[in-house]
Amino acid sequence: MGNILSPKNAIVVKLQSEIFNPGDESNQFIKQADGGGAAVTFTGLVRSLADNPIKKMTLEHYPALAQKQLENMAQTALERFGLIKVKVIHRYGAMYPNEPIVQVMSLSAHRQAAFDGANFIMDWLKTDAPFWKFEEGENGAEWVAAKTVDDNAKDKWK
Amino acid sequence: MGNILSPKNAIVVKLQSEIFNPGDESNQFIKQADGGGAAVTFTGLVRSLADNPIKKMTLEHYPALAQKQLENMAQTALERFGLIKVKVIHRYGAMYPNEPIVQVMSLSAHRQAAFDGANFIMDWLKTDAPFWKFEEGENGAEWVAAKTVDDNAKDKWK
Amino acid sequence: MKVLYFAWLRERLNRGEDEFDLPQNVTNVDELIDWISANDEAAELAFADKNLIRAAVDEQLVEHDFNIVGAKTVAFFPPMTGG
Amino acid sequence: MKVLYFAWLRERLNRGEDEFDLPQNVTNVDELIDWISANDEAAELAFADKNLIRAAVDEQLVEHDFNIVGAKTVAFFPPMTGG
Repeated sequence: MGNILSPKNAIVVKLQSEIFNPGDESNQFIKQADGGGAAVTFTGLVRSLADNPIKKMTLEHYPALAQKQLENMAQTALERFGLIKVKVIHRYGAMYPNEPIVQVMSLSAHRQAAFDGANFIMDWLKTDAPFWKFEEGENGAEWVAAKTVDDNAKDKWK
Repeated sequence: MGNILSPKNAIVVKLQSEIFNPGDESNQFIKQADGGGAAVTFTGLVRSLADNPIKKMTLEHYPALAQKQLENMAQTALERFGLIKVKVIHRYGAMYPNEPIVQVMSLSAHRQAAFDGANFIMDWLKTDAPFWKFEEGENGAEWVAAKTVDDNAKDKWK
Repeated sequence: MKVLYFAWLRERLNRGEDEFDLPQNVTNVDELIDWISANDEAAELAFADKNLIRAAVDEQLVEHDFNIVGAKTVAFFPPMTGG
Repeated sequence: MKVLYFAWLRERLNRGEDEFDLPQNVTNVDELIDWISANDEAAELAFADKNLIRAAVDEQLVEHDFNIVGAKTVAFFPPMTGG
């Protein structure tokens, strides 16, 4: 799929349980800008709201499918928006409030492509990457329900 | 303008000649997430292309108007997209290839608002913030011409 | 055929996977759900609302009418909530 | 009234600002451009294509028909290229 358009390292997808440093990852990503003038980073954090405090979140995943789906999404974004490179980091396992869960980074010659690339990947990731959130808080523990708004978010890329 | 909706520090606009560290700024920005689960960072870098290598770029600006315009854009984005906070850093003066020029950061409860907020600010900044790029390269020195595509980019927010 | 379960499906079934020899009349995802449910009370409850069941066949997301004849692995899970 | 020039306008005029006492018949941005151009050959060239001239009156971006009577500062500059 599209190997001609995507040189080595144009796409990196990393699944890991360890916490990562969002800023360090961004700096690493833009260090070799390769003529790209526009970088967009999306970082998703574990939320803990006042009316529903969370103590711990556990992300279950289906490793082989998750890797494959994220690579496909990154490749599609790279080609569709003419990006220079894309990196996706997604954690699994136990994490805690304010920790990063996911980071999507895109680099492009033009700003709109960089925005669209990261946005596109996040929209697809929400519904088509096999991760499931389990939250433990003061009000009990539960599997997070999927949102209809996430199903609809993909429609804008049709 | 909208003080009720924007608590102190919800908007920060910083004009500076010194270089900044994009990742450190992002980390600083998301450190106090205040219930926000979605952070978007746009970083604009000095581009130097193979067919038109740049040695140095100088950004002239109109300080008072630049500060005011960027604050207005940030405030408008905050209210329109219901963001938790926004920070804009824009450099002026001399800078060199691959250095950051501008960084726009948005934090929100929801990812689409975070994307839209940063994207909106960048689109307006391109045409309505008083900065002018002067590039010195191997092929000579010149003021960068404005692009029609930048004029049109704002239309999507109407 | 290996069958995997994730998230609350895994919890309700109290296991992460099964190994099945399927009868010849089980040819697609929907029929597999019915066949598993028929043999197992916990599965019958877990799979009761098919709208909440997503499936992957050999690491490809599929609809419930997808053919599974010859597949090595079928995975069942709730709607995804990553990101 | 203080008048500021930026970028290539500043370069072509060879100065960053002027201080003017305007005649009463100069009441908007467009008339100010014409008045400056009439008094100065470099300005006449620099302001020749009005489509390329942006203006701010007292730190507010305005169109060329904007009234400048009583304004403290008018700034002229090319289309912006920040970001």
